[in-house]
Amino acid sequence: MDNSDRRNQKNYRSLLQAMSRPGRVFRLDALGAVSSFAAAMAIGECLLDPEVSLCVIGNGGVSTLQAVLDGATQVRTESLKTADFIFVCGVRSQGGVRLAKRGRLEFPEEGATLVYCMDSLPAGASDRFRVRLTGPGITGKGGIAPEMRGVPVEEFQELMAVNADYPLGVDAFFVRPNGEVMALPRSTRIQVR
Amino acid sequence: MGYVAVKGGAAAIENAEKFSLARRAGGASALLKPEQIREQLHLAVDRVMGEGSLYAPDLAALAFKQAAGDTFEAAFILRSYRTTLPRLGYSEPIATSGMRVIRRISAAFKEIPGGQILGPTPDYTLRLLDFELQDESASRTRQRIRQLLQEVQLLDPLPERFPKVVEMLRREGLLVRHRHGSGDGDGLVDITRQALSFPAARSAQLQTLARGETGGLLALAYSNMRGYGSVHPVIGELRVGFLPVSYKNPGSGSVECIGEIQVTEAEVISRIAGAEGPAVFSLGYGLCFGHNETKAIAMAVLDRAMACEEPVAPSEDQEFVLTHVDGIESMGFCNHYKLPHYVTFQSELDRLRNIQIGQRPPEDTPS
Amino acid sequence: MKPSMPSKAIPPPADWRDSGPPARGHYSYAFLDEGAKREIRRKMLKAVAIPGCQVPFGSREMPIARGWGTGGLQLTLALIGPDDVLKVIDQGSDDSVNAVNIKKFVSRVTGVAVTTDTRAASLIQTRHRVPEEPLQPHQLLIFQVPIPEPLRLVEPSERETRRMHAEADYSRMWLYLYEDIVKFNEITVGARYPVLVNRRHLMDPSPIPRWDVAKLNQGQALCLFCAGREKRIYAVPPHTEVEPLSFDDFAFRAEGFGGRRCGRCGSTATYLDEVIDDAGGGRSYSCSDTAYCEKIRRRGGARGADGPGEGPA
Amino acid sequence: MLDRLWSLGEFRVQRAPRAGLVMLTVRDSFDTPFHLGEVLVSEAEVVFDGHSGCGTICGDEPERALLLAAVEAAEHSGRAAVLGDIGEFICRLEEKSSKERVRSSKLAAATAVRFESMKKETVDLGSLGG
Repeated sequence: MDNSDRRNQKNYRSLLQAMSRPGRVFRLDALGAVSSFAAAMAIGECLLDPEVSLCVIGNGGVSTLQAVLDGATQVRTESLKTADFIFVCGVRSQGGVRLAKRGRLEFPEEGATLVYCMDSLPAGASDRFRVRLTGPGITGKGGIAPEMRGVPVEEFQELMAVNADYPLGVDAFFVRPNGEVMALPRSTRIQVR
Repeated sequence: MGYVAVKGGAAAIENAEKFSLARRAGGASALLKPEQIREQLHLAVDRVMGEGSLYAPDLAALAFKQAAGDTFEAAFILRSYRTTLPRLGYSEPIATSGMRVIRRISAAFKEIPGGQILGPTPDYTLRLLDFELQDESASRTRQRIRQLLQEVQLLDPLPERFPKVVEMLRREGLLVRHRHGSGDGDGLVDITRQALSFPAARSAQLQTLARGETGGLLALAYSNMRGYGSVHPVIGELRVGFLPVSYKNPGSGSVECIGEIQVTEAEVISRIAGAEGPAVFSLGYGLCFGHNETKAIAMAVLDRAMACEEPVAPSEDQEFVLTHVDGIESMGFCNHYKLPHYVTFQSELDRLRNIQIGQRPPEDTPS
Repeated sequence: MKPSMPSKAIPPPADWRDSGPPARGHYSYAFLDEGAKREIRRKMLKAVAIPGCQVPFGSREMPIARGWGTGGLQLTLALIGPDDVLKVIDQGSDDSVNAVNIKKFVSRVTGVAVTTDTRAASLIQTRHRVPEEPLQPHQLLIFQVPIPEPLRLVEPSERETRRMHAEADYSRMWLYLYEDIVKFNEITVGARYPVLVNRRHLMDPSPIPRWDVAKLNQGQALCLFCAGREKRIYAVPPHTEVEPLSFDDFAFRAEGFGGRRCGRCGSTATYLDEVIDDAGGGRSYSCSDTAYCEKIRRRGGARGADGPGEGPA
Repeated sequence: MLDRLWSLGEFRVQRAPRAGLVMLTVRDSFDTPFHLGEVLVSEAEVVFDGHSGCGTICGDEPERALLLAAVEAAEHSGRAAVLGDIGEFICRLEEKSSKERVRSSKLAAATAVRFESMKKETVDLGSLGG
């Protein structure tokens, strides 16, 4: 088993744990986390190939991330409305999330997967305690606050709106260059105080 | 060699394998070589290739030997071998009009331009056991073949191409132009990469039929022919021949012919399709690997049957047909009932006993 | 770049010879090519994100027959890595013929360690049973599934059942259970008891007995289901509500063994196999989860009704 | 044959021959493309004088794939002459298979049904009625 396959296998197991335990932080082997896109690359190499499509949005670094992901995975590029995967540079999608595909009632799984590529420094004081997550994979009646710091409340509200008529919706990963990853599947119920 | 007491199934499995080896190769006869199977049992090899959906005559012959002649098992072995090989690419779309024909007949007309070519067929022989074959003498058989070759030496070879009967009918406006009643948009689907969903695109339908199990396809098509369905087929044209495989060279990018594959193609014409629109004939199409006329005709009849607006009989219901003709799936599931089911049976016993007791036992077991 | 001119003296070895014919019998790690693994991995993530929803996938053919566990096997092969420890059971037993066959194949293409101890395993592939011992958060339980569609019992067409799931219209399944009660004063569904997951998707828990269904509710470990022949993947994440369909006046009931004990370890809190001893019809009972039964026996046998927790929680 | 080529010292195996699959795409009589199934092929890549050549051939034929790749690499480099009598060898191969084709074509021709038909005149298919 060559080491890139080995790394993809290990990273996939972390992504799977993250998706089955929303709001909890897990760790990716992000190859030394030198560049700010190392963790995004780790997810890209694990999941992307010519059978799926990608769209990169956000502020700053969009073209570099797009080029790097294309080169490494030969993933197809498509528009925001039809892409299977949407990588967001930074942590604000500026409403881009609302255009992502949410799947059809007969095939909800066609909804897009979002990957927020956050930068290492948490943006300002974290107001993660205003957010309450409940649903599959989350223990306790009252739910938990998202463990990942630096995700603005507005982005949670965006996902709340997009995933309002479950099972239609999108599934999101938040990832930091040091390899920290948190998932927020559409099945998670989000409340903001 | 003493038997190590291996707990449970392991020893049993190994001994079962050795027993079937003894069954296959324990006799006095000389062991079969795959090329003997490939050459002398070529129709079985064609069937295994078609149902295994992998054109590789030598490997199909090997699988047939390994499976001791069980075509289900042999096709299954080929299918799983496929999974171990990388998919290098897709061929350029091949038009079957370019087929190098060795057999070409039509039931729709007494004579067709290019002629009715019987080719290698036992169709008109009397099926009486030929006891001479019991100790067939190689020299006498070789001699008869050599003689035939000499006799035909003076004949002109067949023309490169033959006009298509359906093309002639289409030019006369007698044949339906486009295909209706097929899936949502006719994108080119590859069912080895995407699970079937219904209504299925025409490409998914034809691919599924092409890898279908001959007996299953025949039974369904036969039900339609006998009345459970409305197809009254006439074979517009049946061809057996070789298709060139054109493939874009990954290096130079030029399209090259990398070989030929033998196929059987059936085009079935049947009475007027839908009520609306000008009265025309409709068409069913069947194409499969190797020389397998039964399968090609059955495919064409089913292809036509599934075009019905309102499916009345099972053979006209696309979902019914496409989900039940794969031999690897059907044989696998049929045989899976041999697997232990004693836990589920225990659960059924529990239900039955409760029902017989008639009343519900007091609330003692935890819900 | 031009290759340097070879020295005249010794022509280079005919390197085409030692490139050798395509290696036979040599398979990539875990048999599946990376592309197949990626597709299965993507679809598993969607299945976990929408608990109970059947996700179609491009199922590959395996050297094991369709209907014999090719679905569970493909999940195991897409998940497994060198530091995993694998347990494979059928009807609860590690030595069952097909479980041995699958274990042999997986260790041949991965060299991974295998075990019979549920506690020691990181991946457990199972057919028709959930292990008696509660699972831990890091473990993955992978179910082999013959028929993924719970509504197949009442509707043969996939197109139709897909619509019923789209509209969460499960009325025909409720009707089926109700008719059972009217006819038999009992729900006759033994294994494959339909459950509602996350209050939205009706799901087929695979042919596990009703004894095991309760273990899926608010579990500790991620449960993954895969039907290879029918080409569907679905999942139940940990801490997720899984409710068997039942009526207020007709509660869901697990199998009962009338207080009988396992002949080997004495437990009364495990699912028992009924074995017919002799022609006369004499019966004896033993645990279906053979590895757990062995564990109790080595600990001196079960006293009274103790076991992994008084029967299925 | 390959030994002789490789003895020149300028051919190098870029990618060893491997068995692979090519999915066949065919058009039905409605001109709808569909995938008929896969064919086993052998593929190899050879470098000659800095030029690479790729050879693909149906069947389990690693050596023919290498040969085709070598021929293509040599042609790309413009020094096809180095192939020497390889060209004839390939022509002989092609000749042999085309002779087989002619033979089976003649065998088929011998099975053409000769109806004792009237003088040929064009058949007006339309007159046959709907």
